[in-house]
Amino acid sequence: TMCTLDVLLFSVLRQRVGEGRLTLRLDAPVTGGALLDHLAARYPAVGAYRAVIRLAVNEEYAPESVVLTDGDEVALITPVSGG
Amino acid sequence: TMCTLDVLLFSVLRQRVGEGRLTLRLDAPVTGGALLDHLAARYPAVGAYRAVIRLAVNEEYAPESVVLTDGDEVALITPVSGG
Amino acid sequence: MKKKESQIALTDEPLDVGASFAFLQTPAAGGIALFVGTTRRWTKERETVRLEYDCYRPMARKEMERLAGEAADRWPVERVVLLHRLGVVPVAEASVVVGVATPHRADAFEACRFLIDALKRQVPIWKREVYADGQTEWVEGDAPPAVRETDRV
Amino acid sequence: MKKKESQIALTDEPLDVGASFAFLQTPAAGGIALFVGTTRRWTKERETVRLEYDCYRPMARKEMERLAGEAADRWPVERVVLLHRLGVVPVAEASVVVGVATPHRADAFEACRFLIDALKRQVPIWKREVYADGQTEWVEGDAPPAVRETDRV
Repeated sequence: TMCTLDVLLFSVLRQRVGEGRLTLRLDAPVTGGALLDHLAARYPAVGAYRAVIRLAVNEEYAPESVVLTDGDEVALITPVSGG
Repeated sequence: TMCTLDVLLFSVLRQRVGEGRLTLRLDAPVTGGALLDHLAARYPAVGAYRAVIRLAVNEEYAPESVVLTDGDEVALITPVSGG
Repeated sequence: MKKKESQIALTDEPLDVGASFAFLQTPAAGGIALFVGTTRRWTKERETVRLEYDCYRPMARKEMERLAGEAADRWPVERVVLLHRLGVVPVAEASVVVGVATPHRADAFEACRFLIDALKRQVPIWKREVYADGQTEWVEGDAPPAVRETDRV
Repeated sequence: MKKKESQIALTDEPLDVGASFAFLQTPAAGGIALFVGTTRRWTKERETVRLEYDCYRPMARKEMERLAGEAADRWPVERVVLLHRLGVVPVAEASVVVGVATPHRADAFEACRFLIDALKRQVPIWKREVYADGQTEWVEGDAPPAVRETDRV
């Protein structure tokens, strides 16, 4: 079965990828780490930041071991710089 | 020779002594400590606070060893509580 | 924290520090600590003309609520303010206001410092420097946000 | 500190925190820390209706200037505010405002904390609690002010 994921990009990733939102269909089950590997292979910017990207699933931080579910919203969070 | 000193009282000392300013004529030379001893003997409130009173001479903190000069303004500073 | 005791917001408008202080005033407080981050013109030799803030709004809002709750668990917080401006913030203007009211001052300082440090590490907001020479640069934080284990693992 | 960079005052009027923040704003600052002391209603079981402040004004003013100068020697202070209200200060109103603007936030917090702690130890100001039952009590600080050696010794 397939799982559809909404991937959100911000800041330098949004700028370098050229999109703020990607919709992906991947074979289930898929972990957060597998999703990052998939994106890193397709987008050099994601690859460049791979080590410092953290995931948020449905607006909460989650480890790369998280198992994603159809319809999840996954944000790629590079080190934040608010304040 | 005599030396005239203006002594200023605040807060609890002003309240308990009943005056905010005392004018004293004492035999020179007189140190800050000697002035405090003199006042402690006359005013029980000064005696009660003797150990925690600090002196300011002409608007600056000074140790009890300070030698007072005719016309000096000497403030008796109990532990402060601003803020 | 109860709603009436906290004011947490992301906004595109200028921040009003006087209004934040007024919100923090309460008969229960003896000390109110405020931190305001402002756009600094110079970083070493480089001149900034403005900052631009990007944000993952719904999540940032939740993280700010969570941090305010954590502060209230750790310190006797009577009122808390956590505001972040987004979009363009010109030089000398405020991008963030953190305010805490507690009975005694040491707690106000500690909780306020905790909140700004945690906000700068955890809340999904990013700034871009726009320099006087026309170049721009996204600023990357010193360390990635901390990720807690979740029950989805 | 130069006059234009510091605002130091004793006043019988209410304090305006928004105006203090406006004074602290400068393109050179990235962080502004403010501390505001307010009259707290309850101390243990005892209800306060107002505080009354006594002060040795000319000396207090000098000590505040000296402390602001010491902060500027120890931290990269771009602007500093040190205000104390005297006379009656009702519950929830501000008696003291300390504000510091520095390039980075850690210095602003440290200098602000230093200034309020030093003010509460050194500046000749005293508060009297006026309780709901009509009693009054002069508050005594935890420790006497520190006395430096002078050349008059």
